[in-house]
Amino acid sequence: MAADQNGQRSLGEGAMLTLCNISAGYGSFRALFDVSLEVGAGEAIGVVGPNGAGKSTLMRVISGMLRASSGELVFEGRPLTHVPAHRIVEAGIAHVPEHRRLFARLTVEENLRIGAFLPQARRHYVERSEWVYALFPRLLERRRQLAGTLSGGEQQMVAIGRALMSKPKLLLMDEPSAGLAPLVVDQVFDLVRRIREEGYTVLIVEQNLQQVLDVVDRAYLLEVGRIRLSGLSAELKKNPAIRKAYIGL
Amino acid sequence: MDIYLFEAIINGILLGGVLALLALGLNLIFGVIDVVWICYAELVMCGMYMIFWLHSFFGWPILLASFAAILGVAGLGVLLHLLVISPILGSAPINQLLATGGMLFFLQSLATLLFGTDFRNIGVRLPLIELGDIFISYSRLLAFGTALIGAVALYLFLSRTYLGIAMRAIAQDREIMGLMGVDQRRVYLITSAVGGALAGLAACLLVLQYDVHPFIGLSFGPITFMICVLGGLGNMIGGFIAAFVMSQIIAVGGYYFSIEISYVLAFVFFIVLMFIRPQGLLAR
Amino acid sequence: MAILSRLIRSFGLFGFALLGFALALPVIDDGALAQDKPIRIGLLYDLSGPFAAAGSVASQIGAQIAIDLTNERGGVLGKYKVESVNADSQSKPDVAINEGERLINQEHVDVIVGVYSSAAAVPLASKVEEQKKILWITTAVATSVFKDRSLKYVFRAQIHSDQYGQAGIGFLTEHAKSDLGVEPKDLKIAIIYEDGPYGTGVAAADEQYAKQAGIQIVLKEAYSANAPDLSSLVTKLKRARPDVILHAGYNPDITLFLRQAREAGLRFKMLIGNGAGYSQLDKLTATFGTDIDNFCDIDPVPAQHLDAAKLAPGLGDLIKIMVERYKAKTGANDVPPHVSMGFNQTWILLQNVLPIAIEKYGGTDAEAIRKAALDVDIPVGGTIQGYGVKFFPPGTQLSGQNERSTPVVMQYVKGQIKVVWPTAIQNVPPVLPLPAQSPYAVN
Amino acid sequence: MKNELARRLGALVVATLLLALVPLATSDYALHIAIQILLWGFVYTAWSLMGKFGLVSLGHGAFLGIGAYASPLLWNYAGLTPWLGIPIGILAAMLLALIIGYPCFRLRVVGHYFALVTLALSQVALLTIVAARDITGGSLGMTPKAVGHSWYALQFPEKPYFYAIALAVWVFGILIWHFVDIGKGRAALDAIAEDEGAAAAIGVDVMREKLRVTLASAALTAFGGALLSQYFMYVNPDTLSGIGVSLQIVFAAIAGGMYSALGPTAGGLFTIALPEILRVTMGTNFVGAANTIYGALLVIFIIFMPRGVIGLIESRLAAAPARKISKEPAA
Repeated sequence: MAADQNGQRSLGEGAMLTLCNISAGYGSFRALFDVSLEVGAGEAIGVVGPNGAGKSTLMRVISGMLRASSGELVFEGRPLTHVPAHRIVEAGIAHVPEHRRLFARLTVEENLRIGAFLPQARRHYVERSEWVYALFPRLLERRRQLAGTLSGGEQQMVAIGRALMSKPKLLLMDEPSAGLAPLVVDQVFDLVRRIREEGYTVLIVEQNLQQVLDVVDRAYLLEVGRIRLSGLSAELKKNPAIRKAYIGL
Repeated sequence: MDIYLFEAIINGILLGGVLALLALGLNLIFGVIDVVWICYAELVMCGMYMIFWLHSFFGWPILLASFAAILGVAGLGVLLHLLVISPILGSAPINQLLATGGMLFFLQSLATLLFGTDFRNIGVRLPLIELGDIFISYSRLLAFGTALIGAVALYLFLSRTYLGIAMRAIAQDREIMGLMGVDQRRVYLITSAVGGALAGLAACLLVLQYDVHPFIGLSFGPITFMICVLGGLGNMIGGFIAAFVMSQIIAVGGYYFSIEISYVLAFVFFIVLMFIRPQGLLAR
Repeated sequence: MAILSRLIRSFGLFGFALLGFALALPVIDDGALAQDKPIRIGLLYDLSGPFAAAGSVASQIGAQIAIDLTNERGGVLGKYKVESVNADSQSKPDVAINEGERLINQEHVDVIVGVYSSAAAVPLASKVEEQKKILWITTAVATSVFKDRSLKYVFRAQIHSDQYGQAGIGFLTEHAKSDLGVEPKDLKIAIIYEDGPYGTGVAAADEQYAKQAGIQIVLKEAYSANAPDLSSLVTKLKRARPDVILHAGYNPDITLFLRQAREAGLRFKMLIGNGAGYSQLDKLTATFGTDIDNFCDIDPVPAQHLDAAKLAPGLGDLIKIMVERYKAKTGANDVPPHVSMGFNQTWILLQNVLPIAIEKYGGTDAEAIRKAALDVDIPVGGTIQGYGVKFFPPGTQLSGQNERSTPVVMQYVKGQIKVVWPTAIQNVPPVLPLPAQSPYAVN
Repeated sequence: MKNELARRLGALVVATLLLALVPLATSDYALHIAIQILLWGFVYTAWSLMGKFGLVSLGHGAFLGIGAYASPLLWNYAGLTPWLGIPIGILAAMLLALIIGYPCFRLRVVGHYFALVTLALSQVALLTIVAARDITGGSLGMTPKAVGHSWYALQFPEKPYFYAIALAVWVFGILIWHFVDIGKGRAALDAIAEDEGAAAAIGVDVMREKLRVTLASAALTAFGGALLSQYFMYVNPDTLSGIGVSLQIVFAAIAGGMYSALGPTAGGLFTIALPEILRVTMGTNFVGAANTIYGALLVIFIIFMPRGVIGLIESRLAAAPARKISKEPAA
């Protein structure tokens, strides 16, 4: 049901996640200014922008790692603005953090188990893990290996798999391609595509504009903490300003 | 082989059991919460007093009293966490160290105030085990066995349960635990309770071998501490091995030289090893 | 201006704190000086910390009973009331020094009575010498507190640690042949001791006297009173096979040692304790029951175990009062020797020294007390602990130490203490070696 | 920089003059406590030289012990005046600091592990002093041979003399603190405390800077120890060396505030005067009560004033004018 809404969404009521005038920062430093955006069920949305634009901060606000100083966050009609991170996961948002942040001294399997920590996820651990292993067969081979010993691409698989273990409704991905070799980057975007095909709603933050616009339906351009532009990815790809500044043409 | 040397080695192994048991809880707390409870031995003292009062004064059966003491010290662990540790989780490690150091002083004096300075004893005398010329202390054997069982149980808990894995994970990356749906405060509280319970368990076995008095912690505090560091703070297996290494140095060193020298040896060994393997015996 | 603001900002605070501290001090002062000048005595003992239960509190209670009793009888010479100021040295020498300073300079006491630990007695002796006040030691025993220090204002009617060795070895040489069946030169002893001043002092004396008597020392070893494990010491004792073990320790280590010795099957013909923990019979019995029957202990005698008929008239009643009051105050069964130490020494000061000081030397200032003390000459049997009092005069090696004090050897007989040596005043003849029913006896 | 130095010096001179008047106003007992506060304050200040750069040493009990034992030992056995004995003790402490510091810094033993290695060091020093009881008197402690009032033997039975010495030494300690605080090494040490690897990368000689401050700290600590034993005319392994003393030093410096010049001295007020006042006011009726309160206060201090008393007050005072300034542009 979610998958067939691809590309065409209607604004307003149907949005799964709504951010309204969110501002946030660290101490006296403000990283986000009145950011508003919407993610509809089944959509894949990109947030793009240069380094230091506040993309990761935005993700941290959504997943509850950072408190917004003002503004509102609504998920499936529930206000989630000042809810701690572990409750947000319960609500159905999983976050694949920047730099993957695996538990390096735990095995692959244990990393997946941590992902299924929530009681509702524990009950489905066996089927979920089988599903993740089916998605990433490489992980099945390496399940007893310490996560820290895997290659970058494999680690990204574990990070995504770990997030998927909680059976989220919305998957947040923070710079999944960062720090990976070009060949591996392609693989990672393949992964994103496959997850989309599985019917997940995805919000992805990327610097790598070219490739991310191939994957998502719509995107927002974030610069110095403010939303500059938004639109369907096809349109954005054609936007001369973006082409000049980010795609290098 | 020299029969007496053999006896010294056996004694060392048994002492190692006692020390390993003491190190278990302290190590768990450090591993998960990243705080060193300097007053850990004083919690053991509290447990010993609980058993003494419940058993000798209120006449509870020893097993029931022990069980109550384990629960009681677990409660103390939770209180310690809520009142002292959690307000300063973000402070410099040295401040955390000193806050629990202040608790050491507080608990010692409070025990003096409440119970006086008398030595208390539950008066239980355990049978002797005699194997030819070698004698084995029953209470030490009991402590040794419990340490082994405790270590295995803790190992299974940490490797098989969701909570246990979360405890190991939290030590590696605190910030993202929330993203896994883990409530960090809850895990800390449970860890403090388990650490406290392990201190209570140690109290049950120590009370069979030692008199209780407000300063009993002085006998065990420093050495337990060294063992945890030697094993690599938070490294359960390392701590277990370190307990036996240290106890062998003390027992065999004491046999060849004197108890005094054996402690100097143990500390010098500790310093040198810190230079060679600064992250502990089993550092990778 | 800038200097001023900076000053107020940081140094001002420091000044305020110092000022606050200075203001707090008068609160501490009892203001007792305004009264009718009673004789002020500071009682300085370890009321907290590890030494408290090892006899320090018992000594303090003994000393307090002596003061109360004197006041009930009208005071010194029947008219000068005694006022005591309590101080707690917390089992730490530095606290003892601070309390000594306070008693002398703030409380203006004439005499400091007390001191359990020899480590506290050493610096306190220097303090009072410097400030010319009297330190009247009731309990601390190390010989080195006095030896070669030509002290003038420090007195101790109590025994000193060399005498433990003298008594222990004297007792053994006397009974080696008759009871243990070996000549003294074939007797093998082991000396084990806690490594504090008390244990070290006693052990050195044991060694010295044993060498003089030609007794073989097969092991001499120290350990810390805090040691969590003594099993390697026990193993070494098993290997050395001594006939007799001489042990100087406090309470927790004695319990640990005896327990590990029993568990490791250590056997010997006799164990002789040297006061401190071994004189706390109630506590040892609570742990070991009858296992420790027939062990020996050297200490100044608990007065109640002496035959009152052999003491000067009136002392028997005094002992009864002391014992009753101690039991009433603490609910204890056994009255340890430390009570007698505290009581006896304080009693000597109040009844024998101060009267001379007042009548002959015109007051209770340090100089008068010092002269009076040197005048005291009590024959053997003249104090509740049996010994007489005559202090070594200035210029001698142990000046200030009582030359007539003696310890006794006691034996635990069915939970009771009996004096077994010196033979002249024994209650019962000693049981030697340990009888077969003892779990420690050589089979 | 010059201006700042002059201001600091001015404040110090005025404070010293004020403190110099204390003996006129108080009793010998208060003076006795004041001398201890100044001397311990000096030791705590010496510790904070290292501590504030993240070098948390729990081994200062060893340095203090060496300083405290060296001059009485030399005086009693060789008749050497403390004027020579104290420098020898200081050199010995510096040597030990080098022996322990060099491998620690070379092998990058930092944080918890540095604290614990040094902790073991103080225990080794304590055990060694006790074990060498034939010379040191073991746990009975030892007394320097008393000769009465003497500059040669550095012995003064009269308290005001020692008060003056203690005050002078304390001022010296504060001066050194300021010297390090505004000195050239400060930036390097700050960088090291922040991130050792990064500091090395920008050309800081990590080893040299760390060793320098460690040696200075150890030397001053040993000096303080020597004066303490000279004042008390008594040294005891438990009071002047070992783990207990090390913890006391760290505690005082942190509770007082190790980032301020006067913080460690305030810590001295806290660790010397407070237990004294508590013990005396509580009397002997509730044995243990004084220490229970003291222990609770220790914990409360650490929880609520992580930068120490002086640190808290300074930040309050600094915050007040800062607020005023920030309002101005808005108006």
